[in-house]
Formats: sequence, structure tokens, C-alpha cells
Amino acid sequence: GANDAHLTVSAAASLKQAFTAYQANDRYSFAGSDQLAAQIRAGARPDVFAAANTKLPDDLYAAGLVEKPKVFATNRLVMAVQPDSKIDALGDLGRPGVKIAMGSPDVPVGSYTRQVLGGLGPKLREAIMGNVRSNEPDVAGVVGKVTQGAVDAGFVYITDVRAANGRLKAVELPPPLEPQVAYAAAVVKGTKHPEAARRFVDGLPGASALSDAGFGRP
Amino acid sequence: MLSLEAQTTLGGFELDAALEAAAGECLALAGPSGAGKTSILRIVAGLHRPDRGRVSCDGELWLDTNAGTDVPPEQRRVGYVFQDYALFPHLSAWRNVAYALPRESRRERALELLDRLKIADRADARPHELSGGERQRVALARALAARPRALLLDEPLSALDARTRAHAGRELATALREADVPALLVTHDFAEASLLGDRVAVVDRGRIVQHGTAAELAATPGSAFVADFTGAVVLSGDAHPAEGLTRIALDGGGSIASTDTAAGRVAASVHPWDIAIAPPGDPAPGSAQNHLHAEVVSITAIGNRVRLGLDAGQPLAAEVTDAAIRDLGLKRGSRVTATWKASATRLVAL
Amino acid sequence: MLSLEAQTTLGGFELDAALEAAAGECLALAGPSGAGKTSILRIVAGLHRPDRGRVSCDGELWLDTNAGTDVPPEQRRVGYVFQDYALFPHLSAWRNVAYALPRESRRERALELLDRLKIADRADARPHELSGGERQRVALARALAARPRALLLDEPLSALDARTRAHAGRELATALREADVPALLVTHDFAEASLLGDRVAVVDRGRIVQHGTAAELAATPGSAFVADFTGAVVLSGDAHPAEGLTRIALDGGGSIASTDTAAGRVAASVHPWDIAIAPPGDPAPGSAQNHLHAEVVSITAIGNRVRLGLDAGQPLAAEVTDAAIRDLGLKRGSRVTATWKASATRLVAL
Amino acid sequence: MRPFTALLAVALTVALLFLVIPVAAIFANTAPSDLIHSLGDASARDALRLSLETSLIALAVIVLVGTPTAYLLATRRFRGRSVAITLIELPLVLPPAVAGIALLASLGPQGIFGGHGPQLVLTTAGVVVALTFVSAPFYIRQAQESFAAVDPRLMEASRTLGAGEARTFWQVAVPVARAGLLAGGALALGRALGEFGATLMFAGSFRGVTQTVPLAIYERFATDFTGALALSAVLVAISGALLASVKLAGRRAFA
Amino acid sequence: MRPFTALLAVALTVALLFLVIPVAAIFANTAPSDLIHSLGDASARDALRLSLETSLIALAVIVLVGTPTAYLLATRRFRGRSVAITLIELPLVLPPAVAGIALLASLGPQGIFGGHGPQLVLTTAGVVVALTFVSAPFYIRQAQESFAAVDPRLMEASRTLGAGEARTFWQVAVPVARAGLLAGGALALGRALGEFGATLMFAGSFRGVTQTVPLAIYERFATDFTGALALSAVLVAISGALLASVKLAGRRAFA
Ligand SMILES: Nc1ncnc2c1ncn2[C@@H]1O[C@H](COP(=O)(O)OP(=O)(O)OP(=O)(O)O)[C@@H](O)[C@H]1O
Ligand SMILES: Nc1ncnc2c1ncn2[C@@H]1O[C@H](COP(=O)(O)OP(=O)(O)OP(=O)(O)O)[C@@H](O)[C@H]1O
Ligand SMILES: [Mg+2]
Ligand SMILES: [Mg+2]
Repeated sequence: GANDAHLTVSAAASLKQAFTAYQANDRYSFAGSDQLAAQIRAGARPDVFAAANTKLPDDLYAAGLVEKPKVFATNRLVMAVQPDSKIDALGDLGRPGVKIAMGSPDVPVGSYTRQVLGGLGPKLREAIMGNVRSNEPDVAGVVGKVTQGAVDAGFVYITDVRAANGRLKAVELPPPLEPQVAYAAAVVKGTKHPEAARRFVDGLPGASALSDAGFGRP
Repeated sequence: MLSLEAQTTLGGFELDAALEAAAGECLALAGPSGAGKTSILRIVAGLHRPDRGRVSCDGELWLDTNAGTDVPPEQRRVGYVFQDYALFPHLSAWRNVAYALPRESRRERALELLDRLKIADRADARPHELSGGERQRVALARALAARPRALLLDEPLSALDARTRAHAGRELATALREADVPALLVTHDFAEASLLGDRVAVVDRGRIVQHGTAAELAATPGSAFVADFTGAVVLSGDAHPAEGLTRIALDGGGSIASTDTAAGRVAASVHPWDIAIAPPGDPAPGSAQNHLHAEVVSITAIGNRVRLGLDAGQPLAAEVTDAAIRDLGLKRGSRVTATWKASATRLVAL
Repeated sequence: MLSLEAQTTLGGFELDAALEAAAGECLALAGPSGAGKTSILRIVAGLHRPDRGRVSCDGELWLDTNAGTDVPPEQRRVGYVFQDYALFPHLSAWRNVAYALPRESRRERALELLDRLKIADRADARPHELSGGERQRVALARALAARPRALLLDEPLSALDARTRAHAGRELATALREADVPALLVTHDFAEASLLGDRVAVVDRGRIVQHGTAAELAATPGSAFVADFTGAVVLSGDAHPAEGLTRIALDGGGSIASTDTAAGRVAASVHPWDIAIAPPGDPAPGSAQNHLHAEVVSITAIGNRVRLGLDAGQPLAAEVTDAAIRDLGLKRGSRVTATWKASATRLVAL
Repeated sequence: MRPFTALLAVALTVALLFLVIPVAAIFANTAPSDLIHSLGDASARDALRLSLETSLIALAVIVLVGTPTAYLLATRRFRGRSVAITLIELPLVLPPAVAGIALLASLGPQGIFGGHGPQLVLTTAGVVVALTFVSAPFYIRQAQESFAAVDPRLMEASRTLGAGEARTFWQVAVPVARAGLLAGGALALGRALGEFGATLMFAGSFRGVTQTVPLAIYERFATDFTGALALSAVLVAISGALLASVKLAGRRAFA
Repeated sequence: MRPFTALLAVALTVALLFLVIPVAAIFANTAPSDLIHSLGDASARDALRLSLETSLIALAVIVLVGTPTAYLLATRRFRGRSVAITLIELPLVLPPAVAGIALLASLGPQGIFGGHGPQLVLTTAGVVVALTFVSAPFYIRQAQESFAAVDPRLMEASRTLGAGEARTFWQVAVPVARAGLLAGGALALGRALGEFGATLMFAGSFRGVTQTVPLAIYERFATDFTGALALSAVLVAISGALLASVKLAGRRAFA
């Protein structure tokens, strides 16, 4: 029956562990949220789209490609450094010679990061931006650069640090600066399993798989 | 009866040829490199379609550009021995031969053919494991396998060394006799043309410029090419009429006469056996009108005769007897007079 | 003086040769395909290093594997005319020649050389725009350009058609005489070997098996290859002693005798001009001990003689006079007896 | 060693070091236990199976259509031939992600078939399409060169022996060009096994359905770097074995 | 048309349609105004400049080191030669992202040079390294085949004419193999211009420093799909013109 239908779900890379635990039988494609959105714009039709922000699903909704998005989880933006790193505060990133990777302005993690930096004084902000060495198109790129030592620090989600199994250490951001990181999901229009898809999206908020992976409730 | 008539343009080259060969007859095609010999065979085989032309064999029309007829090569059933043989490198000798045979009993029939050409013991060898002579026989067996209605042989012996070539030539002659179909044979060797060809057609710049038996060509070469081809000596110079004869001022100096008529640039040909050797100095009186001073550059005894290489401004060769050498005490460096008759001097325009 | 002595293994093939050529002398190398002729030239030029050997030229040591001497090719200054010439396809004729010349006045000197070989008018043509004969001359000019201390010529004429070949051969003879350095010339044509070579060395399976003037080789061929090479007829069969002579049971049937001694598989060679033709039937009494029944398969008049192609179980050729043909009323298909002396029959083991 | 030979040897050494060290680094960073662990992982096995399946199907399609295409381009002269050759080479220079977008735009629901064509986007069939698109030029290019190198007289000889064009193609051209065809096939298969960008864009990265090994590796980069490296090592080993074995098969073609 | 020829023509048509339609779709979805607009964008121009610069530098490095390497592999027989050839081909089958990781692991801060080597990661020099790594095998492979096709007797003739090995290489081998070398260079340059995965992994994506055209295209997908397609079209046009012009130059080599 419709209950057993395998859904195809395009989801932000950072949702990988949580979603596979949430409904193991569905088909997931994990990649950068913007990539997945581009796919849908170009005609790809998964059943569900889950992004690492609310903007991308809202845009697709405005374009008439998905049903109304639903915020289902929150995440926290943190600084990721190597476990033995001496960097332990946002201010350290402004020191000369420190190398930083962040998401490009067009991807969710990048826009959150810029939001954070926007809250800093102009001097520190410019010092930090001057240390940026790469604008990665997805979180995986930032994580890769930090674990490989290509940069000294990067901005990622707390869930990514947790998934890295000790290869990364999280440095929390000052609470006033911490952005609201909300994840939204939407049923893609034209799905063959609208019922199952809606059930999938509706069941997400508060699912234990999400909180186990470190996501917050909306 | 195979008959061909074709005009075609290949790059800048124009071919315009017509020829016929009866069943059991072998027509040798000789001519300089690039003359169009291979192109003629390709037209007969259907591998090249001429701009205009007609090809028929045994009353069957293979090509008629007017009527739009063009039988594809696989339906013409010609036996084509390619220059360098074009054996299939991935197939053993017997499979090369069996390629043209119907599926049933193909191995038996292929072995039979290889046996007839005395090479059945190499049936399982790949072409690269065969010597030149063995390859030639496999190629011939392959061409004969499907009982062809005509045979086309493109310099079948030229890839062979002298030893193998003499043998292979004799075997080829036997095979041609037995096949009893019209055959065209391209060759650049006069001895081969005369051994294997009933007639010889000389091709030059896409045209058949002379046609006859090997002996006829040797007697009356129609061009410097034919003269050289038949083993004559060729001298170049400028001709002008004089005293009822033609006088030729030779390029290297000296002058000779010919009973042929010509003017302007010519090649004069004379056979080495028509040239007599006399001591240097003023020529003895006699009927021979041509006298050139020359130096002996080589002396080679060939059986009962001796071939002298001479330098007379242009190189020259004479064939004389042992006795003449002894009587004149000739050795390398000797100075002599080469003498021959104006009537033995053929002229062709250059 | 060029002298070589080398042993080497190439794949499964073993070469073991020694030879010498004096300044101004041309040594012709003849032999079956794959005999090792090219390998010898390559060793002299320094393009192949033998396992063991010594090469010296004009008293200068080029190679001594014992002493570890090996002068690289670019310092040996040999003039090498490759088979098919190996002209640089990207350079014009004069630049090909100038390649070996010092930078100053290279164009003048190259044109001078091309002029001497009568091809200066094609100086700006690329090799692919030249005919075979023109290419040969450019290759020769290129080899001569740097005043080589030895000349190596690998079948310099074989890529040419008959007409061009005769001309080119004469020009080559002149060039060799003028260069006045030792020369090695590979050829598969007996006439070429005798015209250009002061001596001929016959190479077979990596060894020099016979050595002498062209005339000596023709008179006493040391192998079936040499017999064929010099134009003799070769018959195969099994030899056994009989009545003080050697009797050979021929493969195609019939038997002949030779004054040479041999046993087992042999090749018997006889020159076409030593074979006389008699009417069929019992042989007339006479000194000729060999009589074979044969059928005439071809008749070719060549100048003052006629070459008969015969089928006597094995193919055979005889050279006779015009008169003989007329007297016997010979034509294709006539049955005759071929007759020659046991003493004109050379035997070589197969 | 003479100076020039020494120079050549230096160049070879530099090239080899530069090209081999990074590949070696993948193996150096992978403990044998990681390798075994990565093969024990069900999703890794799924990806391997899918990669092999889709790559081989793509290869089959490429060989089936590409071989006659290459033969035509190699043996006939016609107007537009060199334009056709350049067009076939174009996908070679397309960034893979652009190739994926191009496929989406042309074969997706908004492409030429509209919504009525075969379901390709986000399906296994789509993976095959993406792999075929990016790998085909490699095979066609090489096959064309191999066919062009076959002595045309061999094919003419076949014709005069009574074989039509089709039989000549099968029994002469293909066997004689076999070594080159195999090399081209290996190259295309190698490229297909390594394909990432076009597959991700056109087919997505669904485990067991469209997640090939390169996508699985990519997915692991963020979370399981060791596993990603181990899976890379497996892929390199398979591809290397493949290249080497095809080279061997080609060498034996005439033995 | 005979049936077999018809079959070949069908195969060619299928192959051409399949390979060309997606490329055409990029252009179809790009209005001329988009093209102009994309070229008017400063970051697009930065990316184009960087792409051309780094690709050309990579090509220069590849030609400089790869040409003698290919010559050595083509003209000498030595132990380990065929192993060397296979090793040089391996990067061909590496997924680009894996190639990037491999570079990072070997030449990055934790690689063989430790922190003391040249600064490559996240620098323009790193882009060049990544492009060189993925493109070099294309050039070396083709160059090796071209050198192997040069008649060895031409080089021997050069030696007997007094030219040493170096002069023979420059004045005979290189000019005679020129057409093939150019084709190999075009292929490598095309591959470099399209490179994405390895560059991103090893050099990152920073406007004006490491963001080449493929990275810029990728970045635009989310926010400026039209701009991304327009930039793709520009890249394809440049690469196509490049392939075609090199083919022309090669044809003229012997004219
Ligand atoms: N396909 C072709 N395209 C252009 N020109 C051609 C083609 N085939 C042959 N030719 C030209 O036609 C002429 C005749 O060539 P052909 O091969 O028939 O000569 P040939 O007499 O067999 O010469 P050879 O003795 O050298 O074999 C040559 O000038 C050759 O260059
Ligand atoms: N580099 C090589 N490797 C293996 N075998 C070789 C090599 N060079 C030559 N040979 C072999 O050595 C033998 C002699 O070759 P070579 O070229 O000297 O013969 P040739 O007398 O010049 O023959 P041809 O008259 O056919 O030119 C041949 O059997 C050949 O196959
Ligand atoms: Mg020909
Ligand atoms: Mg040779």
C-alpha cells in the first residue's frame, strides 16, 4: 500500500545520519541544499525536499515547485577546528596567518556564517574575512578542508562536528551572535506518493533520530 | 573474356584506359610508379568506381556508369592478389583461404588448396610467422579459393627476394594455366612480364601507351620507359635531321645517328648486345654509324657473354664475348670506342 | 679502409660477419630477405651495437666491445642512404640536404650538391611532392653533404620503377666513383650488384657465405640463393653417387647427373644459356649427359636470343638462338628435350 | 648515461612522482583494516555493485552504438565528417556538473520529451545515461583511431573474397582493431567508474539506486573520512586492475 | 544506401543526437542577453581570466615535462616501462574529487612536505597543480602515441647526419609528431578548462584566487541558474573553438 511506498528524498548533506535513522527504507540523495534545489528547478522530481535553511524551500514554493515548506529542526552553527587546535574563540580567527574556510554566500551555511560575522565589529569582521581562503559550495567541503589541515578553522553545523567522530572539535559561537538555523522540508509537487510524503514531512519535528544527531526542535 | 573501358580522375591524376583479356590469357601491365596500374585492377574488382566506364566479364556486366550498373565487389568474384598480399593478420593460413569458402567442408577444401601450392604444412601458422614466399602462396590460394572468374595480381612477386621470386614465379605460371580465367598481372620486371604475360600493356600517366608481346616491346620500344624496361640502354639528347638520318647531340657530349625520325628532346635506346667494342681512336670503316669514346667502368662475365659498363659522358652498357675481352685486353679503366648501327637506334620523344 | 667484425643476436636471429672495403671500393651485399644485410649497415653506422665486435674506418676505431669503445653515430660521419630514403617529411629538399651542414653558407652548399645531382630545380619541394627518382637523388645528396668517411646504401634503387632505376643506377655509379670512400651497397638485383659493386658478398642467415666478383658468383654459385640470384635455373631433388658422378632424382620426376659431389637433398643449378633444345624422343648421342622431357610454356625473344620457358616437372628456362626456334618449329605447347652437360650442373646442399 | 638521456630520465621521474605520489597517498592513508571495514559496509557494497552494473551497462551501450559510429567516421569520407568528429569530442571538455545540467535540461521533464519520455532523472537508468554521455567520447575517439589504422586493403580483400560490408566489419575490421577497441573500452569504463558530477546532477545520490562509488566516497568525506579514503583505494585498485588486464588482453589479441 | 551503410548512419545519428542535444540545450536555454550579462559580471570575468591563466600555465608545465617523458616512453625499451605507462594512466580513472583528496593528502600540510613545502593548498598555484594532475595523462598518452608513430629511421637518419640525440628530438621528432602533440595539448587544455572536483578539493573556491569557471558555474546554480547556464555556454564555446582551431593547426603542420 501507500504506506510501504519508498519515497525519494533529496536532503541536505548534514541530515544524512539523522534521516537514515528516521526512515531507513526510503531513498535518500544527500548533497548540498542548493545543488538539490537546482536539480528540482531543472526538472528533477523527488518526493520530498529537505534543506538546511528555509530560504531554498520558500523559493521553490514561490516558484510553484513544492508544497508549503515546514520547519522541522534547528541546528547550531559552530566553528570547527582540529582537536589539538589552539583556537578557542571567534576572536582568534582575526589573527594574521589564520586560514579559514566557509560556505559560499549562496549556500545556507555560508549565509548563516556571514550573518554571524555581520554582528561583529567592522575591524574584526574585516580581519576574519581577510583570512578566508575558500568559499565552499557545501558543508562537506568545509569539513574536508579542516580535517585535512588545509585551513585552521571553518564554520559548520554542530551535527557535522558530531558526525566527524572526534576528528573535529567544535568551538561554540557567542550566543547573541548565533543565527537561527532552521531546516525546512517540503513535499515536491507532482509526487506519486503525496500521502506518504506528507506523512514523512509531518513526522519530522521532534523525531528522536533528529535529536539523537544533535538537532534541536523547531 | 574480361573487358574494361574506364575514365576517372584521382586527385590530380587522370586515367583513361581500355583493355581486354581472354579466358586463360594473362595480360601483364607494366609502367612507371604512379602510372595507374593498381587503379585499373581496383576498377575491375569494383573497389574503385570510375567516373565513366564499362566493365564486363564472361558476358556479365559488372559496371556500366551509363546504365547505372555497379555490381559490388563481393558479387564479382574476382581473385585479387594484393601487393604485399593483405593477408588477414588475425587468421591462420588455412582460415585465410577458408574465408571465401562456404561453411561446410571449408577446412578440407582450404587444406586441399594449400596442398596444391605445397604449403599445407604451414596451414596453422599466422601470416606474421610465414616467410615472404609462403605468404605469396597463401595469398594465391586465397584468391583461387572461390573459383574466381578473373584473376588480378598486383606485383605478386615484388616483395620477394631473388631466390624466392624465381620459384614463386614458376609456380604462379602453373597456377595461371590451371585456373583458365582471364588474368591481369602488374609487374615492374621485364622477365616476369615475358614469363607470365601472354601480352604486355604498358601504362603511363593513366593511358595504355603500348601493347604487344614482350618480344615486340623489346624490338620496338615506344618510349624511354619501355626501352629501359626491356633492358636497353637509354641516352638523352637533342635530335635534328641530317643527311637523311636523325642526328642526336648527346647530353654528356658526342653525337649519334638514328634511322628513326624525330626532332627536339629525345631518348635514344640501343640494346647492349647491339653495341660492339673497338680499340680507341678513329673508328674503323664499316656500316656502323655510331661511335662513342668511352671508358670501361665494370666488367661482368654472365655465362657465355660479358657485360661491360661504360662511361661515355652518359653511362652505357655493352654485351660482348669473352674472346673480345681477351683480344682487346680490356680491363677497368681501358679506353674504347663503342660502336653500333644507326638502324639499331630507336628514338622516342621525351 | 672500412673494416667490420661483429657478432650479435637479434631476437632469435644470430649475426656473425666480418668484411672489409677499401677507399673508393664498393662492396655489394646480397642475400635473401632477413639475412642480416641491413643489420650489418646499422652496426657500421653505430645504430645497432653488437654483442661483440670491432668496427674501424680509416684507422679510426668506431667500435670495440672489448675496449668499451663506441663512437655514437653522429660522430662517425657515415653517409647512410636508407631504404625508402627516410627523408625528413617536414623539410624541403634543400633543407634535408642542409641538415648535415654547418650553419654558414648551408643553403649555397646544399644547392650546389642538388645541382650536381641535377635536381636543384626541386630544391624547395617537400619529399611528398617528389617522385621516387627525385627522392633518391635528394637522399644521396643528403648522405654526401657532410663529406662522409664511408657510404652505406640500403637498396637505394629498389623503390624505383624500371625506367627511373636504370638512370639512377648510372648516376649512383658516378657519385660513388667521385666520393672515393669505402661503400657498402645492399641490393637484391644481380645486374645492380655487378654494375655498382667491385665485389659482392652474399649474406645468408647472418653469415657471409660467399664472396667474390659478380662473374665469379655466376660461374660457381655456392648456394641455391646465389644460383637464382645470378639468373640460373634451380632444380631440387635427392642426390646419390652413381658411376663416378652424382645422380639427382628430381622432385617433379626425371633424373640428372652432375660432376659435383653431394648426397641427400640438393639444389642443382644450371644457366639457361647452357641448356640446348632438341626434338622430343630419345636423345641424340653426344657429350651432354642430362636430358629432360619438357613442354614449351613461353617463348620470348630478347635481342638476338630467345628465352624459352619450359615445364619439365619442375620449371626450367633455356636461352637459344632465333635459328634454333625456326629449325625446330617451336611454339607454345611443343614437346622438346632439354639437354645440358653434367659439368654445367652445380650442386648445393639444401 | 648521456646528458640527453639523463634529461629524459629526469622528466620521466618527475612525471611519475607527481602522478603516482597522490595515488599512493590514498593507499598510505588507508589501513588494511579500513579497507576490509569499508567492504563490510552494506552501503559501500551497494555502491560498488551499482557502480559496476551501471558502468558495464553504459559500456555495453557505448560499444554497441559507438563501434559502428567510429567505423563510419574512420572509413568513409563525407561532408560534415570533421564537424561530426568535433561535436563528438565536445562532451570531453564539459565540466561534469555542467554535463549533468545539460542532461537535465535536454532529457529531463522539461526537455525534448517533455514529461512523456522515459523516466531518467533520479533513476538508475539516469545513472547509465550520465555515464554513457561522459564516457562515450573516450571510446569513440579511440575506436575511430583504431579503425583508421586498419589497412584498408584488408577490408578490400575481404570484399573481393565475397564478404559483404557487414561481414567485413565483423570478421576483419573488428578483430584486427581489437587491441585498440579494448583500450578504448577500458578508458571509457575507467571514466565511467570515476564519474561524479554529471551523475549527481542528473541522477542524484540515492543509495542502491543512483549512488555510485564516487558519490558514496563524496558522501563520506564530511563524516567518515577514513571510510572515504578506503573506498577510494578500492576504486583505484579496481580501475587499475581493469586497465592492466585490458592491456594484457589486447597484447594477447595476436598471440 | 545499402543496408549496412544505413545501419552505420543510424548509429552515427544516434550517437550525435545523444552527445549534441544536451550541449545544444545549454545554448537553447541561454538567451543572448544572458550571455552578455554573464560576461558583464565581474566575478565571471575573474573566473574566466583565472581559468585561462591557470589552464595555460598547467598546459605549459605538462608540455614541458610531459613531452620528454612521452618521448622516452615511446622510443626506449627498458624494464618497468609498461608499469610506468599504466601508472601514468591511473589518474585518468580517478574521480576528480578523489584526485583532489589524494593531492591534499600528499601535497597538503599533512603530506610529504609537512608544513614546509610550497604553499599549494587553497592557492592559485594549487589550482595549477590540480589541473596539471588531472590533465597530464591525456597529453602524455597522446604524445607517446604520436612519437611512437614517427618512423624511427628518421631519427636514425638524423643521427648519421651528425645530429646528437637532443638535436634529433628538437629538429626531427617534435616537428614530425607536431600534429599529434597539438591534439594532445588541446585535449589536456580542454580537460583543464572543465576541471571541477579536484580543484575544489585541493584549492577550494575563492573568487579571483582559486575560483575557476567550473567552480563559478557551480556556485551560481543555486541562486542564478540562468547565469550558470550562460557561463557554461561561454565555456563550451571557448573549449569548442579551441579543439577546432588546434585541429586546423595540426592539419596545416605539413601543408
Ligand atoms: N584515392 C586516391 N586519391 C588520390 N589520388 C590517388 C588515389 N589513388 C591513386 N591515386 C593517384 O593515382 C595515380 C595512380 O595510382 P596507382 O596506384 O594506380 O599507380 P600504380 O601504377 O599502381 O603505381 P605503383 O607502381 O607505384 O604501384 C597516382 O598518382 C596516385 O597518387
Ligand atoms: N630490432 C630487432 N629485434 C628483433 N629482431 C630483429 C631486429 N632487427 C632485425 N631483426 C631480425 O634480424 C634479421 C635480420 O634483419 P635485417 O633487417 O638485417 O635483414 P635484411 O637482410 O636487411 O632483410 P631484407 O632484405 O628483408 O631487408 C631478421 O630476421 C629480423 O627479423
Ligand atoms: Mg600499384
Ligand atoms: Mg634490409
